[in-house]
Amino acid sequence: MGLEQFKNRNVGTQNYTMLDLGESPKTGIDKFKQITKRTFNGELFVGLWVTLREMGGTLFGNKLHTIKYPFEKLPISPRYRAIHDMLRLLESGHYRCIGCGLCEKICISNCITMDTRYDENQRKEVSEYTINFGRCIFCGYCAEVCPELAIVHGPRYETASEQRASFSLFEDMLTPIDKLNLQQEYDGFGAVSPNADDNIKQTPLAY
Amino acid sequence: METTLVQNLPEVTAAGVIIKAIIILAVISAIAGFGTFIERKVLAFMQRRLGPMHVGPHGILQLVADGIKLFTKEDIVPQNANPIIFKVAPVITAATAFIALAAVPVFPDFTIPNWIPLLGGVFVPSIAADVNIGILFVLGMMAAGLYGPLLAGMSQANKWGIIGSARTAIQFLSYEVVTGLSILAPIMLVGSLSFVDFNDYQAGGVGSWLIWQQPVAFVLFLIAGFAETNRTPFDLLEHEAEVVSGYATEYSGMRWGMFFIGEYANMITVSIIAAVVFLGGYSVEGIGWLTIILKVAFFFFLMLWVRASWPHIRPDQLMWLCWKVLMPIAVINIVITGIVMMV
Amino acid sequence: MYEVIAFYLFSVLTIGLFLVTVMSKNVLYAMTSLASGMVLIAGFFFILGADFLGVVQLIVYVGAVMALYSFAMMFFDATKDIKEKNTSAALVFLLGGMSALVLVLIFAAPIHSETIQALYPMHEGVGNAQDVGIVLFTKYLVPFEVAAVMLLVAMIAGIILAGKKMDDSLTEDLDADDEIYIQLKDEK
Amino acid sequence: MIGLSHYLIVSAIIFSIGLVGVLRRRNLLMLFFATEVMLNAVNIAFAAISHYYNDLTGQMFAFFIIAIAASEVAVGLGLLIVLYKKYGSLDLDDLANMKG
Repeated sequence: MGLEQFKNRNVGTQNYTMLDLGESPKTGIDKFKQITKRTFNGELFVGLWVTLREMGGTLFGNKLHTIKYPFEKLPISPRYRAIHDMLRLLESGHYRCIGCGLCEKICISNCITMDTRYDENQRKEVSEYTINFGRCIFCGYCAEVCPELAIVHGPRYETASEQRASFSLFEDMLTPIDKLNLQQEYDGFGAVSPNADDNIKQTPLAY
Repeated sequence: METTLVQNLPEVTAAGVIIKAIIILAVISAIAGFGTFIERKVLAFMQRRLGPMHVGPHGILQLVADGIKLFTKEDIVPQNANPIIFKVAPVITAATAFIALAAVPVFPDFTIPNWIPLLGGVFVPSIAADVNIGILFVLGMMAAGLYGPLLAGMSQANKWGIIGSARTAIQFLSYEVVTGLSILAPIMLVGSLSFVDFNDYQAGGVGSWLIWQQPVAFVLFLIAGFAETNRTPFDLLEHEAEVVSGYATEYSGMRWGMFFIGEYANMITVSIIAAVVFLGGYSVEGIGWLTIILKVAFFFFLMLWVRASWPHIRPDQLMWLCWKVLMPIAVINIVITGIVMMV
Repeated sequence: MYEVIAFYLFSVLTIGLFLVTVMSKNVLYAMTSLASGMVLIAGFFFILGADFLGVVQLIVYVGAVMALYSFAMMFFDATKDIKEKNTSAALVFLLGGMSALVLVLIFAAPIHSETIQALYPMHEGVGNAQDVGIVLFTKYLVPFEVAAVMLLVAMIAGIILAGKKMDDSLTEDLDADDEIYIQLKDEK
Repeated sequence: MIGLSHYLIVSAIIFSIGLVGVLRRRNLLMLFFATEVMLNAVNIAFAAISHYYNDLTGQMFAFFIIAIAASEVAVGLGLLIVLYKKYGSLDLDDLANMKG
């Protein structure tokens, strides 16, 4: 499901029609006429035919609507805010996080904790990074504020856990290095908008 | 009028009757269990679902799992209930359903082949107890079956139960009248109350089926049969949306399971009656016994089909339908049948 | 052989159940035991070869009469025990005497009746239902019609007695489709 | 072998039970039950006599007794409901208000 398709959920544009229920019969004769008409009109058999048609469609026409959930999953909206993912740089494989600490600052439920240090190249690197999913309200501010598109909301929405405080470490959320080719650029919450390229203006160098 | 005594056939022995009874008990219990699976599957397909899928291939072992669950569930008797009646009530439902099956022909007569040890040569009759008044006996036993829900609802000290049993009383009492009157017209035509005579009367192929002579009686019997077996357009006794579970509110485990088995056995009984009385029953030669299975399966499917298709009706509509519509039509049908027979 | 076993079994059960009916303080017990006793009496009729009578007993007594009783019991409080002042022991002597008298009369009856001729004999090889039907609609036609009229009168009487104010609805007097219609009109 | 007197004894015992019930109970519903017991006892006797004398008259009487019982129930239960609505009780001692 694409973003544009998903977003079109406006009620009122679907051309609903009101049913004409007609008048209720008042006199006995009218009631009798209505019953006779409904009995011999075959309205009941229309209902039977509809269910039989659906059964045929289910069995032979591939109209099944069941999703066998733990084995199959529905596609979720790209803007769905599920468990966070940490992305890597596609070229080098190094993680994108630069340890700026913006996500920790902006987190309104104070569930992100991070610690940084300088590595041997005097580059800042993340030494500790946890998200307490018992506290996280999945507001998406961290993904929105991240300047490097490093922390995003991924597709994993099964958030049940055995404890109230369930921490995720940096390594749990990070894309495994051997699955780097499977990493997808995130176009959802906090990402640049689909028409971002159109909005880019040339930097006026004259300034 | 010929009698229903079995002529030119091997003598009906006690062993044959016992074998028949065991066949009925085993087969119908198994079908009643299997029926729940079929019902869930058919309803699921009609609603574009899959139904039970995970126990066994395509969920076919679901009934085993359900059985294990029912048997091992804790057996609860509510504190203020009347314990004896509470425990007896489910047994009444199951027992009357199976006793009614004793007088119903399930398969044609057959003799067990001689090569089978111990039982070879035993003649198994088509009906376990070929009483002269087969149809009336079955209707009477199904009438006695109303005590199951009735006593269950009254003994459990629960207002939903009381409402359920009051509905049982009015629904079963009213629709017994329609069942009896609707089946009276075929009885007049055949001139016998025995199922075997009904079967023989329609032995001349599809053209001699009684449904062509008595279409009104057939429709009336189907409607009343749905009401007597508590199927969907008339499932007021335990309709979840209105009375929590009606008479079965306080029941759990195998006691509830017995209500369930009784209901399914009753469905099979009504299907067999409809098949034998109106649709020609079984034929004796060859694999004619397969035809009755097909007919019974059709009626069983019809019950599930209707459940998936139609909404259920209010209690006042139920009474109105019975006393102001169906019963006059049944009486008129009988009168017309009588006049046609006299002329 | 089966007949003897069935007879004694049915007798003991019937007597026990009817004793429960008469002695029990609980209406529910009384009703249940009475209904099951009726079923067993239908069993007696089957043993006696009166198939049609047995089925009528099943359908009418068990299926209709007792069901009506239990339906009426829902108007009363059936789960409570009945508190009643039972008649004192003085009457029981009278009872015993009367019961004994009845017993003696009944034992004496078959002895004096050796010469009884069957007015409407049963026919061998003809089903009980056919037999009963022929007698019922020839010799007993008038009583049969009278019984039919009596049942009709009883039905009307029952409706009039129990069904007062049945037309008054407890809820608002509107059909469901009327309500939908009114809602729709309001929305327009 | 089971003879006529066996059935008659059973019938008499059941009839006596019904009689005890009629005389002993004070609740109207219970009185109705006891009456049904007596009617059934008579039915057994009729059916047995019919069987052993090979005569259908006994069964005919049993049919009419059943018909009478059915109409009795229809009227009697109507009366019971009216009484219960009016007095709130079905006990004969409470209902004896016409006693001077």
